[in-house]
Amino acid sequence: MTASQSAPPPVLSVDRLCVDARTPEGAKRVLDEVSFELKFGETLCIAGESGSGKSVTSLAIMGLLPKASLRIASGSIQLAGRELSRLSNSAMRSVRGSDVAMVFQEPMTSLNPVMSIGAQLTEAIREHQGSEGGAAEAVALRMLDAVHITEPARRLMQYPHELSGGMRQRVMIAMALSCRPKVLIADEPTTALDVTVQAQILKLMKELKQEFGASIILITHDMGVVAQMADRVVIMQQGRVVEQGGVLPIFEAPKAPYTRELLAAVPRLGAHAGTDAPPRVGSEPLAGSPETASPVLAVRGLEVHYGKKAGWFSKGKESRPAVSDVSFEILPGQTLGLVGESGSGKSTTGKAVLGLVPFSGEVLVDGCDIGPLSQRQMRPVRRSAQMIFQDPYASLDPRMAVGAAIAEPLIIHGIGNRSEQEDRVADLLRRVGLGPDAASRYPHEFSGGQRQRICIARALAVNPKLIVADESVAALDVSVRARVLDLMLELQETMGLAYLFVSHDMAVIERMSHHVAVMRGGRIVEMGTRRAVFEDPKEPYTRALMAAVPIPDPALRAVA
Amino acid sequence: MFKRWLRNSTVATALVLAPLPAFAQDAPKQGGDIVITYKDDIATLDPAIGYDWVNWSMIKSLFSRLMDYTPGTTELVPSLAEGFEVAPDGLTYTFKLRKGAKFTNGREIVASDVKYSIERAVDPKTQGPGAGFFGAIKGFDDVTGGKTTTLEGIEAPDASTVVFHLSRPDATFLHVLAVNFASVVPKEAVEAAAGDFGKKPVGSGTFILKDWTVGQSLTFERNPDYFIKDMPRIDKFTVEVGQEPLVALLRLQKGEVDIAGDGIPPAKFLEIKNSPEGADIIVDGQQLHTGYVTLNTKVKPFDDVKVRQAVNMAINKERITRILNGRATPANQPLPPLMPGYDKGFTGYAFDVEKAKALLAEAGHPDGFETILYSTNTDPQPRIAQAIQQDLAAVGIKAEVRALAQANVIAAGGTEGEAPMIWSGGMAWIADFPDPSNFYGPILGCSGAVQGGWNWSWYCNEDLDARAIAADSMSDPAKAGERQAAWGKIFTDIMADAPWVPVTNERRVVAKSPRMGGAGEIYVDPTRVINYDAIYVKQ
Amino acid sequence: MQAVKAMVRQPAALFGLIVVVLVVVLAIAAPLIAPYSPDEQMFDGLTLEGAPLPPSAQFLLGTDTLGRDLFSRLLYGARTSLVIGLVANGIAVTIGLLIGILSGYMRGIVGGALMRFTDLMMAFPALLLAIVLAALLRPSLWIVAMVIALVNWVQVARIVYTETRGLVERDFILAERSLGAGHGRILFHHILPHLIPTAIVWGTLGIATTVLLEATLSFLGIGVQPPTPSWGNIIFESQSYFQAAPWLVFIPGAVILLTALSFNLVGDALRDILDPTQRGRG
Amino acid sequence: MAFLLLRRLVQTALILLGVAAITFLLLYALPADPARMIAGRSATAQTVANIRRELGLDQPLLVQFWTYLQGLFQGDLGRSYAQKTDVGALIAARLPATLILMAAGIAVEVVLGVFLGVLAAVRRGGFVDRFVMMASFVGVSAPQFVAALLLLYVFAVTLAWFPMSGFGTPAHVVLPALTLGVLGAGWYARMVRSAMIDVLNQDYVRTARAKGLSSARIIFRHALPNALLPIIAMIGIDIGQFMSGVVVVEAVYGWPGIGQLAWQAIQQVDIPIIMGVTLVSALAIVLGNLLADILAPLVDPRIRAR
Repeated sequence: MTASQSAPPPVLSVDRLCVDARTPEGAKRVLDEVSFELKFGETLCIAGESGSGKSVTSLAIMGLLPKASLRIASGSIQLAGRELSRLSNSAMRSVRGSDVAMVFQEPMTSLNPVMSIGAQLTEAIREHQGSEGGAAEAVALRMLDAVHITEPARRLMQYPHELSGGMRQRVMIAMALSCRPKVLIADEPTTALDVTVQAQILKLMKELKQEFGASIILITHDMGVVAQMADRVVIMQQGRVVEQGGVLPIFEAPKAPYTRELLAAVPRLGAHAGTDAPPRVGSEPLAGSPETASPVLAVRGLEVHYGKKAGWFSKGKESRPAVSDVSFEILPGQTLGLVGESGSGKSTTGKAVLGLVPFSGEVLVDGCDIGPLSQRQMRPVRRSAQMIFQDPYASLDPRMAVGAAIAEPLIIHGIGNRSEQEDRVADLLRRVGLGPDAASRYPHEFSGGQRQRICIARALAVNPKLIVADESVAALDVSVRARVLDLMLELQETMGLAYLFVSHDMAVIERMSHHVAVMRGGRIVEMGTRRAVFEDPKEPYTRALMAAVPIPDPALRAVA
Repeated sequence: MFKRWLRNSTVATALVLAPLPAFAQDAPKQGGDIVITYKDDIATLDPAIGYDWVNWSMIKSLFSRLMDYTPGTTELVPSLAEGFEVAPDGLTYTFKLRKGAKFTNGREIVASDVKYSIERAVDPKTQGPGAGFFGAIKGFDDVTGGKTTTLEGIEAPDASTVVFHLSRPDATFLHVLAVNFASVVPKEAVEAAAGDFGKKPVGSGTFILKDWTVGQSLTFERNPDYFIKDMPRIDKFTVEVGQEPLVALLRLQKGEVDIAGDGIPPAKFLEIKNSPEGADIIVDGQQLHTGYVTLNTKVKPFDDVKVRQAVNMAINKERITRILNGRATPANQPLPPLMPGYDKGFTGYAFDVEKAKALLAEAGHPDGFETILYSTNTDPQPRIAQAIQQDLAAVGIKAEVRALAQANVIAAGGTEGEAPMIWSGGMAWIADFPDPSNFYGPILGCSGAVQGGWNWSWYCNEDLDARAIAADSMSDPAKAGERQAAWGKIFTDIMADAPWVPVTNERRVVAKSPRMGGAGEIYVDPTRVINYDAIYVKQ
Repeated sequence: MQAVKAMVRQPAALFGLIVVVLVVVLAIAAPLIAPYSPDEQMFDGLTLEGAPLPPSAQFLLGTDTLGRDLFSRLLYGARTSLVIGLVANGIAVTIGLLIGILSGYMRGIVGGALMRFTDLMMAFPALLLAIVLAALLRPSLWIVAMVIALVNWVQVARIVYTETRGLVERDFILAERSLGAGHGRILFHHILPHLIPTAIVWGTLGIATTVLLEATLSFLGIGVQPPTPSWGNIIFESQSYFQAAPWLVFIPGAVILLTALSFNLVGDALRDILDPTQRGRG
Repeated sequence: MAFLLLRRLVQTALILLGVAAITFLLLYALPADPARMIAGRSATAQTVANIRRELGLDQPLLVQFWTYLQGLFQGDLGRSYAQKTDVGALIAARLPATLILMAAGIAVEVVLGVFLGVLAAVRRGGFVDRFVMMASFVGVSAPQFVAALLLLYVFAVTLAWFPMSGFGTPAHVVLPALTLGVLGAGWYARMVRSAMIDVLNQDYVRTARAKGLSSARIIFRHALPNALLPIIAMIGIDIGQFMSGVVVVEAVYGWPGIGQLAWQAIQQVDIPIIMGVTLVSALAIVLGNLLADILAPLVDPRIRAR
């Protein structure tokens, strides 16, 4: 793409940028001839999956590449005609924060925990504008006001841990904009936030772009966000730009196969409207088992308290229940989707039904009340109910070979002899789409999706009737996610599994569930069949949740 | 026959003052301010309690006693007493106090002070270690038994007369009155200190304690009212404690320290001795010390006299003196050479490996045996124990060395059947007073061979005990020579049974700065260690 | 084997490894190498005045104050010091591992009580405790090792405790519980293997500390009994000779320093190599 | 907070009680007899028995312990057997010297350790880093007494820059404090280095860099305060190590602290002093940890919130 002669010069232009990584085996190219331009007042979205090099690009622009491991091999980065890639450290310092500012993904860790908000806000202002005490503070106050933080004066004295995630991200944005930069780079600014908060932050960014006259580079993996925010889009894959252009052409007529693949994999809320059951993988929808079957899982009046028991010297704190008065049932072969934002108690509920956290109320797994059971007595019950966790790497023992990990439940429950167990492991690996050679390898040798398949294989080892899937695909890239979800649906079909599917992602829930329960503040606020909940939500909260989901269609975006 | 002995106080004073001509290189001068160092902190300066070799000399100078010794010698002279009489039966001693002698609080010393002081030393409440010295005084058992607090055997008929009544003759009684426990203390000061007299001593000695910074230093100043004129020589001395002997010596070489109280560590000895200023710095003198190995007669195979004799022949004492850099001489009998009664003609057991082996074979141990040798754990004792170990190995005796903290060795020695052999170094007997009897009772007599006793050979010879009692009853000064001979014979006869291996008589080696004057003997005083009264600074 | 390969790549670690191996080999081969018996007090090992001899062709590193060959004593002393290092530290790491893992894994009264006990031991001045224990138990090689172990386990327990607490919170332990694994299986198959690197690292780093502590106990006269040479008591016997016969203090001192340093370097490299956070993930 | 403090105080008291009990039991089991040590060589059996009775050593163990505890509750550490004076007074007289030495030693340790650790972390992988790490290992591997003798020999004997021994002037404290501090600084340097490297990789440091701040400001204002937390905890624990270290260092430099007192007391089986020193040391260690707990929230507002 070439800019037309009459158009104003771009604010930022990246030209054939190459970045090498230093590895023991020699230099490895992680950015390969990346070129794009950012025009004044524009929002450019760089989209791609993990490993695409989108974050490296942003760090290269900021001059923040870790010296020990990454370096710019060739190419140029020009900010308003000034070459950045060859600036000295101190010259680059005066650019950073002043001409180009950045907002990072994790608002929880991106603010210094031991410095007050005020100190962190005024720092850059003092550094770049030389304004002193009172003046800097006044700017800081104005900025907090601009990002709609209540009680800005009080916030200046507070510390990051006293603010919510959304507020912290607002502080980060205020900080980035405080020196009125020409370019604001936002690297996955809303990924760690709840969907409703994400909507607010995205709105804020649009608003501020106008107000501060900044151009924005928004880095994201979420095509929904891209559709909502972008003027133009750069799609990256494995360190290369595979496609770039205006947002509408990209979404409507993607040229590169990768872009098409990416867009196809994105779950769309409402895509399954009008059906009761999740789609059969590549064929007819699967009907749930008849309503007359007895439930695999029945929960009545579940209540979970977190907080410590009374110690020798500490009074037990009276804690607010994390989960209260939760009741539901799951029939064989069916899926209950449990959806909610962080802190809604959905994961805790998932753990409680497997007896992993102490609870009160009644939980019947396959007809057996697990409440009064000891860990030892629980063991037979665990053969019928298994769990898959959010982070597949964390939930595998890094020191145990995959085959041994899958054999664990067999050994624990004393199923089969050694060779039978080996056969079973090979069988399970095949089932989840991995080769038998995987058994002797270790978790870190696998990709995220493969690891999750391993976890699924492990859960399947004892032929359970119920699987609790706790955010099981949240950590995966969209394309991988789609394949794992397909696998889970296929297994449900062939093995008649019931799922308790816990997720914050409305689209994923819609895709997987027969029934849906919406949780908020530890309670179920709405429950019903998928169709009922998604097509005719009764609760305003459910409606708000659905409204906040960015729709991956630029044509449908609210006018900013 | 009553005999007045050294009745004339001027004679005594003259004796004290007379510098020993052979050593007098220059005339003693008055004045000076010196620094002395010790490694260990001073535990206490209470004369009824203090009983280690460091505070011994300080207490000597802070207090005065009825009797004392001529500096640098073992010769008894009256001190606070002007003179005394001994009844012919040796059971009554009458002392006349020196007139005008005062405590440093200004009060004149009277006879009842002497009575009080000794009663205090004997009183169990005081927890003093020296009570036993006064065992011969009538009424002693009643006081230690807690029946009364006054000794009926001490009378003070008037302010300047003290009369002691003994329950049995005790030839060493005059020496007993010269030990620190007999120091005279003012009752009012003891009571005012409320149990802390050891930190706030008041006496009538040559020096006054001016300042005590615990753990760091003590400052002593000359007592201007001391009852003998021109005593002491120096105006002041400061004792710095907590000083490594080695560091102290380095400081002494630099002139920061005048006397290194702990002596010269072996590591520095040769260097200093062979240095040009060595002769000026080193004072090397005899002390009433014998280093020995006890052979436990109640533990096999040391119950066999032949084995004990063999061990006596097996140890190469010459080599040990060499390891001690020649600062000791080989010993062959319990008494040290300086002690009255020492038998110069006695040769003891000569070093003879073959004969030792033969004796062992005779005793039924041709291949030797295994045993344990205890020692304290401070240098050079473990080294000497190892030297002995190697000598024993040469005759087939495999001795395991156990180097323990002193307290543990003492505990093992006093437990029946526990310690077969103990090398006495570090705990060796240094006489409380220069009388041979002081080398017998607790360490070789039957009375010491009890649980918790100091007779670590557990040797008990009734016959020798009887002879010892007989010798001690010869309290008539006229029979002093006869008594000494009797004692000497006891110690050479004991060697026939060989309960000990007398190994060395260590000399005391002290380092002083070249500016310090006076005869060597007053720095290694046999009864005091350092005689602060007599040392002086060359002007 | 992998660890050894990784270590060879770092010069410092390689140096440490070489020294450690050398010291171990020398210790084992002491009887073959030592020119004299370590306990033999040689007549010509002292001057006529009784002073030790400086290093010479006859006595490579000189003689000590009893006329024994210092080189031979150092060789045999290596055996003592290493045995104490290995035994004392092995016991300390074992106790620490056991108490740390139990107090970290078990909540409630048992875990709490174990941790309070560890706190209590932390509050003890270690050397003072060692001195009293040594005085109490009458030192021998094994007793010294025991005393050091009794003093040194506390730190290991603390670290293992913290690590165990971290591990218990990890998802894979939760996953294991959800599979129905019992406490024994979780402790021994899933927590313990993760603590092995810590144990190995402390096992090596601790040897340095132990050799130093043995030396210090000997310096205070309550170490291994003479004439058995240990590096600590070799120095102790001659400490005051640092001026008159510096070889008696500074040669063993340098040997202790070098050995402790090497164990530290190896332990440090092992920590880097075995640290699970360094592996996988990316 | 007040409740937390109270809880810590109760814990402290219990720990001290535990230390007292264990020490008492150990000392009771010692083979040596204090009465005989006091009585000395010439004492008769009667004298020893009298002393034992006067000291209460003939009482059963529990009675002795109870008596001791009663005294303890009234702040009375008992009377020294050998010195016949208040243990409390003896320790009080020597404690300042030890505290000065510890303060100076810890100051050297922390300042040097933090400086070197920061330097190494910032120059990670470079020559400076490798040199500092090697030096720190040499420091922690050096036997304390050999180092003490060496420093003494070089700086006091040969060069005569500092006094060899004693107490009183600032010059006296230099060598002992260096012996303790320089060797210990190695641990701090290593710890600070790894904490700093950790912190320098944190998102908020990246944020600070993205703001265009100077490296000095990033290191000292953003990174170091965050790296201080483990160091503060370490100082708390370190006091225990120091209590052991002073025994050796005080012996070499003739420093009149409680280390010497303890050593002498152990030689004399002076149980009240051993008990007293142990308890005071334990108290110092516990207070050190308490101090670390109190300091931590000053550095980290997150802890303040709890």
